[in-house]
Amino acid sequence: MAANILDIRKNFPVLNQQVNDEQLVYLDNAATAQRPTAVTDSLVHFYQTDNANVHRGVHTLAERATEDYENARVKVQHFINAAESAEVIFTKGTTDGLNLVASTYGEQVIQAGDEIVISIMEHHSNLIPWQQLAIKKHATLKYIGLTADGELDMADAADKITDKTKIVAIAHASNVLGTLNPLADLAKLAHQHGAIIVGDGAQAVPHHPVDVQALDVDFYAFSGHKMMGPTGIGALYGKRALLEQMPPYQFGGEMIDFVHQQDSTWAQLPYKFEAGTQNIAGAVGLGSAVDYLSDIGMANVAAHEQAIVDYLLPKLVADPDLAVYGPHDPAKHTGVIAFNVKGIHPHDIATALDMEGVAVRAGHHCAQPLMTYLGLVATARASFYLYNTKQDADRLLVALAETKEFFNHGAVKAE
Amino acid sequence: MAANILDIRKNFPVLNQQVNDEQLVYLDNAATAQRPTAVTDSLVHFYQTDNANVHRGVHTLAERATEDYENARVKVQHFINAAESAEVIFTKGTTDGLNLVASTYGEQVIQAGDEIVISIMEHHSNLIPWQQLAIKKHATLKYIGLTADGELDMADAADKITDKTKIVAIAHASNVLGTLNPLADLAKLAHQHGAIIVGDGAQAVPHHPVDVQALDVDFYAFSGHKMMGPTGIGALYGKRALLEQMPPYQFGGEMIDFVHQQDSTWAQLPYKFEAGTQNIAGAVGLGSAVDYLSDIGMANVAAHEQAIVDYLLPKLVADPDLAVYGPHDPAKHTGVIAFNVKGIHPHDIATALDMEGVAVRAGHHCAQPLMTYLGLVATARASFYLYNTKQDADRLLVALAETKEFFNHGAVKAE
Amino acid sequence: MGLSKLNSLYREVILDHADHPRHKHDLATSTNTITLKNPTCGDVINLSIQLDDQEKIQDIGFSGDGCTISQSSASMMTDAVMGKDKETALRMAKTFSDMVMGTKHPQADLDELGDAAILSSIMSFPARIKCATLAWWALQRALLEETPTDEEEA
Amino acid sequence: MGLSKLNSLYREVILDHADHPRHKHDLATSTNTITLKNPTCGDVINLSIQLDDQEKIQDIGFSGDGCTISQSSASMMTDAVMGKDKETALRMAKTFSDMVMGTKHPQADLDELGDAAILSSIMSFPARIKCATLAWWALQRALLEETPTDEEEA
Ligand SMILES: Cc1ncc(COP(=O)(O)O)c(C=O)c1O
Ligand SMILES: Cc1ncc(COP(=O)(O)O)c(C=O)c1O
Repeated sequence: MAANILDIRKNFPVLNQQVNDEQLVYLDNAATAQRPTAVTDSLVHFYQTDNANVHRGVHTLAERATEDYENARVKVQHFINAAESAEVIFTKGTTDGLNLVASTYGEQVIQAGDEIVISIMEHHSNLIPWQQLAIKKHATLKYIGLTADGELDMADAADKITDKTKIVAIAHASNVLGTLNPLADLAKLAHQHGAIIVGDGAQAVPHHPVDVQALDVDFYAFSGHKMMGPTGIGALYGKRALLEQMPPYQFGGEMIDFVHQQDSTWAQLPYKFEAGTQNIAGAVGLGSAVDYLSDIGMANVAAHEQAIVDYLLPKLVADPDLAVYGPHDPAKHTGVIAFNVKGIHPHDIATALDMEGVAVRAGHHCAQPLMTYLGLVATARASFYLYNTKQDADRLLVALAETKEFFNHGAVKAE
Repeated sequence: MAANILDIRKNFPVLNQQVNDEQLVYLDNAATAQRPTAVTDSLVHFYQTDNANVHRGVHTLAERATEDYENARVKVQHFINAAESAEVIFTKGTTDGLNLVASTYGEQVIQAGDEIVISIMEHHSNLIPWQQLAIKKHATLKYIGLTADGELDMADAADKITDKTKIVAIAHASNVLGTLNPLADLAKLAHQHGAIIVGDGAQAVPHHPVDVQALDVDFYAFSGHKMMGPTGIGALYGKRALLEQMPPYQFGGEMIDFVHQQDSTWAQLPYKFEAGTQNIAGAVGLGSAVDYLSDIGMANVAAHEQAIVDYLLPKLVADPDLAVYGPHDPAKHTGVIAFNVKGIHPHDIATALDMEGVAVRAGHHCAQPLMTYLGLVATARASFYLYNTKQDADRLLVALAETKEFFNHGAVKAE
Repeated sequence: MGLSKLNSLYREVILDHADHPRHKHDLATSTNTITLKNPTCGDVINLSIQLDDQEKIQDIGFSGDGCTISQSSASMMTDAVMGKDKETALRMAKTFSDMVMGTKHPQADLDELGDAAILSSIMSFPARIKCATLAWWALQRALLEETPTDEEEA
Repeated sequence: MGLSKLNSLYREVILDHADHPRHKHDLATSTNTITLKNPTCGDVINLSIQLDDQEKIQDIGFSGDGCTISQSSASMMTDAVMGKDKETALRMAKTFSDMVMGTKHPQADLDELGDAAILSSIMSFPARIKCATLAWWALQRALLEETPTDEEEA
């Protein structure tokens, strides 16, 4: 891996640019990843050779487009090891997938007095759909808390998940704390109590090998744009038995069998959940991202990021001016690192780092309840991916040192 | 226009290919259009220079991506003449937009005994959402019928729309009959009865100048992929006063102001309706399609297609073996032409035409109630766009003649 | 020119079955019947089978509407299974659907299909595969006495 | 090197206001108060104003938490409007929000803003514009006695 990282970087032309007169260091991968030329090429190729609407089309382009689209589904299926491609539904992204589950399965099973259990580290996309469902149904929304070192508190999980629990919804990897949650254990726990479990894989699928059957999750949602695929495409995995009993989410073309004036019947899986023209080129691009990541190997992707974390995290933790959130043990930390610098607001940090060409995010990271729980309003966040290097980590460290210098006295002196 | 049609065709590399050893004639534009290189270039450019997640990002790429995305919204606003860009919500497509309105505004206002009025020519995407809403709410779904020559029956509309009507939802242009419906008149009628009107612009926006304020529609949905934009993007126009009173559609990142453990508040327009990471590159590509169409001028686009219809429709109508649906007067007919050939099933026609390189669609065109109403199970459909020529129409005519020959006796003789 | 390629799909025998379908009539009595619709195109098949005491197909007939391929396939299917016992007919239905999906079968299995084997050509026309399988699917479901969902029923 | 560009945003006077905010204290009595939050980053401002009989700002004070820009902007805003009458203060709020959005104003209007005019530099940092406007937005809403929605209230 280390040997060919420069080759890998060549696949990402966007990285090869100056920002504020400095070479760009892109560390906002948890928000969205960059796309290799293989992915943009696949979009252009699709549009310039096969573009047509899929299914039902008899002509050659429609057949080719349908094949491209369904091949992409099979690629995604294999990437997460779903039992069959009909269990893979194309969505707009993680948020769309989670809303789908809450609005169909959730609407169907949740009744007054039932419990929905999520964790305090959830992204708003895996929080508000359940919160609003609970409000609507007079159900109870419970939060699993954290251990002292910022991991999911499994003892608390065992307390919170009860026989009243119908749905457990948990991030596989946190977009703030940099933790990888024990989803398989949580699935076991949920199933013991007769609940189903929904995994939010937005931060996991792009960075780690994921096997939905081994995890034994009932639903699992993720986004293409965080795994080098196009924007506007994602996938929802669901077990066939559940998907079959669920009502459709949206209504329109392609998701029906028969439509009469006053009633309709629904198509088989996965089409029942794909109303209207889908993001066909997006699916093709996602398939190409899957190919790209599979060629490198997800274990290698994870190892590459781990090496950066092993290098960087101890240095950040050792800095007395920094507060680093989530586990401080690099072995327990993914490439998503949220931190604050004493006396400097995270927005000021992000602006200052940007002046140095280092792109990080600042804010609540769509996790306001977590911020409140941690007694924070916002943090800075650096997040790494396959194309980042130890040099990128060094650039972050240097830029952070200069930022501290600037805000403590540098700027005033400079003027 | 006619002068530079060859230049225009050069912008569409997909057209320059052989299908079954014949030069492709793409006449399936009502299903999806082809994209000019300007659009694919804009996608690649976005991904290779500005790609980042929008909003909330402090760093330079995030700022550029946000600007690109919001500029696209302004382009769409001007294209349909919305009063302000906040009235333009990015969606996955027409189906997504119509489902949004049915699930939010529809859920909110429809009560038992209310009436929803649509037309018998609606595409499933503007039919099933209302049908299912009516079923759920014990409301009545009423259908406006057709005149003898296949136009919307405005007398019937005046009958069907009553003071009990809360929502009228009508296609601006039919995807089967090739009619352009008098949406402004219908809006007046709806408003007189205190109902709101939803326009399905999927087949109108790509081909005709559209002014949502002049039409005085309350909501108006359309798809990017039918107007030379990318797949997976579309827009919903809504009047501010209505959008503001509506609950959100999906829940997640970006659409909130404040999230607490047990409740949340929503962001301002248009963000309240854009949960999660949107199809950012898709929006940029749609903006570029809008630029492309605006440069040519929508009046010119419409005139170009009208010239083809003026040429082709009378020839098809004159053929005693053909049944042509919708008005037979070319002046009343758009570039969407559905027909059947006596004694030959539309699927056989489509397969045969495909062998001649001519791509048409066959089937119910997601309009089963219309098929039933017309006493049909399926039709063939040829649909034209800016890059089609009279030569394309001739190719269709020749291929149709050969298809008739083949199925009547040609093939058997040939073997 | 392009149309000549049509001959590979619409072989003479296929057109002949479509033009002169065998067993396209109602049965006076029947033990197994089903009506199936192809949602994609609206094609319909009503299939009636008379099984005797040994579960042999004593008589079979169909009616309905559809494209050349679906009509011809129904005609060839009824021809092929007439007189066969239930088990054999079910095996033939399996062979047929495997064949059009490209799964290999011993030549003996294909031979058993009679004229219907010619529809392997449908493989090059993926959008038309459903047209060819509707009749065989109806056969299978009628013999297994699976009731169609309300919706599939005409 | 990149950081030197920061000086164009974080001018000495801005850092000085952030480090030593003026009027960052509670008022004993007040006629107009508001608490606003910036949803994007969670920054909070509590603003209290004491208007006299002539609707002149007799005293003003703020508390809250936020970034350098929002703290400094609040400090400069309170400095600028102290002693001004309500109408003038509202006009200044309009000038400020126009200024940071790039809308041109006569120099006299900008001069009236005092130190706060220096925040026109924020235009080159679009993501930070909201940080600068929060205080002025609070001023406007407090003076117009618009109640914040429940949610905007801390
Ligand atoms: C009239 C009409 N409405 C709605 C739609 C649905 O559009 P989409 O599939 O892009 O959601 C179509 C497209 O086929 C259409 O023709
Ligand atoms: C953990 C987690 N869940 C869900 C999401 C939402 O993903 P999207 O915005 O692609 O719908 C994100 C992305 O920020 C995330 O990090």
